[in-house]
Amino acid sequence: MTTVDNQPVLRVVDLSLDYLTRQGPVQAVQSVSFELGRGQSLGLVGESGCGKTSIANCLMRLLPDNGQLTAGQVVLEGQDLLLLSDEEMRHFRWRRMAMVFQAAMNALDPVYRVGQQIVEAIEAHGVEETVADARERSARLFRMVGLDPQLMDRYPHEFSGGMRQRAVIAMALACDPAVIIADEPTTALDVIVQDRILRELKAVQQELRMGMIYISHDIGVVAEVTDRIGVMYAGRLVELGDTADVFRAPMHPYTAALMSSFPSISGEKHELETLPGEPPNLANPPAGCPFHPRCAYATEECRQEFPPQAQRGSQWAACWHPMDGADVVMDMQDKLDIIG
Amino acid sequence: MTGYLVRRAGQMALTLFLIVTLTFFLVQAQPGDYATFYALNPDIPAEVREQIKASFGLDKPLWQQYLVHMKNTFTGNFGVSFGHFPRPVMEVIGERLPRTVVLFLSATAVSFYVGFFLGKAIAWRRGGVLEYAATISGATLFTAFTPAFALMMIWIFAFKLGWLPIGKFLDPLIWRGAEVSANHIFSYMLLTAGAFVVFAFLALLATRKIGRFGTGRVPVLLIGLGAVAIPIAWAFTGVGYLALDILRHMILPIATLTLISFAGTMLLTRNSMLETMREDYVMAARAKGLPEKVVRDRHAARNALLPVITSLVYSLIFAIDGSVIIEGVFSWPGTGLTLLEAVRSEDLPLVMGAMVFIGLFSLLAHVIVDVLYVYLDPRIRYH
Amino acid sequence: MIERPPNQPPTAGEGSSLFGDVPEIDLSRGRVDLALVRLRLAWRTLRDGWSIFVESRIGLLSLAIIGVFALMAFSHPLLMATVWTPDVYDPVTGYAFDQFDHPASPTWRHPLGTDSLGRDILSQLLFSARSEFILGITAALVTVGIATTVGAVAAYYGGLVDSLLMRLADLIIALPGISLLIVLSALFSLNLFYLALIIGVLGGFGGTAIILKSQALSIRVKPYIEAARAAGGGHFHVIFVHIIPNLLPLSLLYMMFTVTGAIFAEAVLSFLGLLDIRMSWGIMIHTANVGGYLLGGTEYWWLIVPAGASITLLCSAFYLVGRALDEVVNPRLRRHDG
Amino acid sequence: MSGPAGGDALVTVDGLTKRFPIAAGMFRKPTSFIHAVDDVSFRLGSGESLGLVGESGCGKTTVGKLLVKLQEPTEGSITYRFPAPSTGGHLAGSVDAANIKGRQLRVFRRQVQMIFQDPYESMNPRRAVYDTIAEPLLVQGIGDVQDRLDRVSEILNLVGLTPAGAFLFRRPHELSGGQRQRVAIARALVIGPSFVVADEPTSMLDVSSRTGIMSLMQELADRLGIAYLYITHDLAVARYMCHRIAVMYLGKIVEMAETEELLRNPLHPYTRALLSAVPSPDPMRRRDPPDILGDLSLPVDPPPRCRFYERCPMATDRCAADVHPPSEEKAPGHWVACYEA
Repeated sequence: MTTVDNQPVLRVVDLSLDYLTRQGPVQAVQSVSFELGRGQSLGLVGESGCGKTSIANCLMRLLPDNGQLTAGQVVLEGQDLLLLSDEEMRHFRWRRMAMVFQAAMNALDPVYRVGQQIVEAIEAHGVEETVADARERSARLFRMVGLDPQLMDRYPHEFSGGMRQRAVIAMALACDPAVIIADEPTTALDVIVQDRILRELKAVQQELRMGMIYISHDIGVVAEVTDRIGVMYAGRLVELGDTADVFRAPMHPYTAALMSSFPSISGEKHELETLPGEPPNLANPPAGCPFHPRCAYATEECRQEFPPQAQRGSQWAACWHPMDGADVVMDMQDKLDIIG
Repeated sequence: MTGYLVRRAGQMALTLFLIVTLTFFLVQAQPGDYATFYALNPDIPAEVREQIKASFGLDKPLWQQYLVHMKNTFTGNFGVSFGHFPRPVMEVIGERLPRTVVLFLSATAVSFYVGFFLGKAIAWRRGGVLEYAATISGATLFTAFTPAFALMMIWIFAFKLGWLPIGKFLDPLIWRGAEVSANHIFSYMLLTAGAFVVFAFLALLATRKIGRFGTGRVPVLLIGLGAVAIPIAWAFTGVGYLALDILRHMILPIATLTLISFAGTMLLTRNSMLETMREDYVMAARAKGLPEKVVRDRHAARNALLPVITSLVYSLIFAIDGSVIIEGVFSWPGTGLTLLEAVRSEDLPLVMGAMVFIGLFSLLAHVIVDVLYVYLDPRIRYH
Repeated sequence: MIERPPNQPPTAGEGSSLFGDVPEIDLSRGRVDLALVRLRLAWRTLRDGWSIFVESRIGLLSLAIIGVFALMAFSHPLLMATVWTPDVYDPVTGYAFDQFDHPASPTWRHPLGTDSLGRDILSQLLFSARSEFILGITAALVTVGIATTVGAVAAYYGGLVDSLLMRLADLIIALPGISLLIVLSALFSLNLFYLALIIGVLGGFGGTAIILKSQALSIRVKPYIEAARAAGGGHFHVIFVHIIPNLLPLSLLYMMFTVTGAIFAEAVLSFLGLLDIRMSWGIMIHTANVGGYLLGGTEYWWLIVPAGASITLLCSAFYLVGRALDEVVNPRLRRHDG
Repeated sequence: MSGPAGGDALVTVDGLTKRFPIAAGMFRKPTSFIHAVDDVSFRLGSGESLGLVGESGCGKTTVGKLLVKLQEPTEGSITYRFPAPSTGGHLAGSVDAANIKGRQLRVFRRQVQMIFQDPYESMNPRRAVYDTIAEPLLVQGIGDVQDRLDRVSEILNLVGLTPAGAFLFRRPHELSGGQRQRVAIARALVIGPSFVVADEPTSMLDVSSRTGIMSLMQELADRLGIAYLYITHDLAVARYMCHRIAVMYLGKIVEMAETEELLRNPLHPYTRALLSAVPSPDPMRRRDPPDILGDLSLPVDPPPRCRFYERCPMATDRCAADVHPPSEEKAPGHWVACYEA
């Protein structure tokens, strides 16, 4: 595990986001707070529509017209991004915080050469003086992510899915950002390619000592690349802790359910649990804990009031009835490594 | 790429062949006999009539006439015009085609530029006053009754304000003592314009090779310089005032044609922009911290351009039709006016000739658009 | 571990809270009237589409303009049957005996004055409105009928059928329509019906077919087409139950554009005096032009403005309704708020 | 290659091959082919489930479409041996799928159905749930309106969309992804098939609805005695859904075995690479990187040698020289196509 500086590079405090829709405001993100240390990686997991990508968009301040930040701070290296003007924010973006997009195919502009799109970012932030220097830098980045620099003069459609994803990672590294946000970067890829990309991403992140926020619905992937993990449900962060702790002993029933519904190829074949019901409509969320309609442990207070944080070491969960170690779903002792 | 062009040229030849066939049989199908039109024309002497009959095979059966007609068309022999006797159709059209091309090309270029510029602006700031104003005025002009609108333009700018000539190609009073013909001056004007376009293109190309950031203004400067130099050069030739007269006659028809056709491009660009603005690469461009103008122009608008270019074919056809009407109203002696006159005077050889050339013209426009698209979309360019 | 019977399905209650009013059928009350349910569903679709359409104020305004013209078209026969006597007010053969000089400026009896032949302009205007609707709607129905079928068939079968139909379409769009119509009307005598038919056929096999075919192609590759085939559905079933219904919204859109094109073409040809039609807005301007009143500017405004404005208004109204429909049909044009 | 199902196999696939021509121009004969499925053979017993696993582009979906006759094979045969029908109008006995057409094909579709991957695109957005599910009944001409309504309501209850009345007339966009996939299952099952091809039915769903769909499919297959071919790229899902797993690579089946046997004792180098690439939700476990070279490419006119040769870490001269290795039974029921295994 990486050593982590004391001073967090990114601090998110009480972040809340609404989308204004015909049905009224939808609370996509509600009071989310977390910290990210230098060189640390934080995973955000949850099902689609739980607000993971909205958080990424809030951090980059790339919200659609109807998105409205209602509260919170995003403090990057001591500067609250939400207080900056649009023009000031523009200089912060990519220079200090970059993003690896979900669909690499679509994140590259089809009409420009891939190298050109990296050079463009370098130009916009004045990281290099001349085109030649910028190209030199892009070539270095290409090598770093395992791409042949000769491919810089190709167009995105000439790349395979894995190559495109690598190019997008290279692009994110163009200005030496302090934090990169990876939003489901391997979702559309096959497992073997995914494995390589993950390894490269992880290696680069550790080599450059960047903070990384890794967003995914696949807890297997998150378990492999992150130091800490945050579980999201219905726009809320419901559990946060060191990855190993959360997997060994989840505190929130939702985290436990998520893990026990995850099929695994290794170890004994455990019974898959089905989480009943559907995630709530965020335009009209249930009172109290948003998970209570689907939770087996729900009591009256769960229905009434949003739960406080229950702490256990560096791990916490927003739950009235946090689970203790005995409830561990995945017993690590059972897991025989059948491959290695 | 070359394979594509060859294929496209083949298709074009086939389409042209079909257009010629179509006009031939339409003329045959109309009530009345083609041969008797020649026979009844009092302008044509009897021996010439016989000669024409023989060269067009008018006394032979229909299918042989068709073959002769095909051969004649593709060797450039469209026969003799009734109305302009004894000038051959080819000569009449050869004189008038460049005038149509100029009218059409300049109007198309200006309206495309204006339409694209406005379209991307109203999409980028959606829901503003500009959008309502541009949409309503654009759509009204686009669907306006062209002849009435053209007459209104003449009434305002030529009659009431007296700024511009009423119509036609030139003012005979100015040209009375001139030693050069209008066609001569006009062809030199065309040459100048062509040279300027080449120069502008080279200027763009050259600055792209410099390889330093922030050289975007250099080509603009160069092109501006060229634009100033040209009138000065013409002033020294001594016939500049004649060229100016032709130019003055061009302004109103071009402006009218531009006004009625820019909205097509504008509204298309708007929709296309609204779609590309949702694309991830536009979001990515923003995330990269590029200035808004760069995001809009280099990413959103550049991609929005592609479907607009595809639909440019329709706008071009619209503009060709528009120029036929505009030429009619402004008495601008181009192919469109020729067609109208020929139709009115039942000058059938000229009708066929003009129709074939208008068809050829729109086919060429079609092919140019296709090539442009291939050039602009790397996904197709490299396949 | 969560104590919960496995496999508990999502319940309807939770699902429906997401989407508001969903028609719920009480199966316990015996027979369900399917036709009634379908009517309700169709009504709901219409209502949803309408609520998006009305967001475009321009579209709504244009629809109102079309409504006014429709009223005008209906009012002519009514007026002729009640207050207008044919010998004075007939749009073609009438003559305003109450005036000495023609064209006469507007009076109470002739609110828009008379033309140079002494005919009432308002009567001509109202009469023409009806012809324009007949022309526009006939042409649009022909175009869309042909184009939808051609598009669906070409996209579904592909191969040779597709190649032939699309080459034909290429040929037609390469021909400038107005120029072709000018030639046609010079060679043959065209009346309103033939004109509508020609415009309809040219549009139907031409540009509209290409657009509908590319849309049909995107439908054809959808998995639900394969699902229908896997269910045992034949070609006819797939084309008529899956492809064409999904094409209809776009067809409706192109109907609007065809109406615009047809009215415009008619007006131009009439203005050039090339059509065999009793009366139309284009003929009204043609009459004024022949009499040399056009460059008289504002002096004889009633000869030009009512007809010219009608052509422009109705054309742009249909065009703008089409554009507003585009926002209903094409979800990618909608704003981010749904 | 053959399966363990013995003589009473429901489906017998033998030498199945599908090549797609690469368009060469309007009048030229195509000279290049994508070998999407190449000499694939297997058997499937009634009530059995076989998982077809591989990366995208390996031809697994094409196999599925060939089996339900949405595409025609270039070579090879598919033979069904249907049990005696419980209801009228079903095919019985041995049916050669290559030779059925017209009305017979329509009847064939009552017994062989498919569930599609994308719950968002596999339903006509303009048609209500009832129309979607009743479509097979309608085109097969089964029952009158009331019968169909009853049957659709019944199957809706069966797939867990209750009360049926609340779902009958919803449109697809009014359903969640999981609910849509339940409708898709209902559509495939409403006509009472004995064999279903399920093409990645859960790959686009969230974890919590995924398990629901997985258990539902298993439960229904058990209850109704349906055999299915489960196409997936996810070995973990296949583990839960299938009795046996066949691994495909570039149009070939490279390994086939009982599920747990395959996972515990993978013999083909590709299967091993695939297994070791699956991320583990156990943060304590360190995986070795999968032992595989290069990238996946399209099988355009591939050479006759082993398909995996270019990427194989243990390839030998023999692998380069010989044809693609034949499938051999290395352990009871465990078939591998590799010279070095």
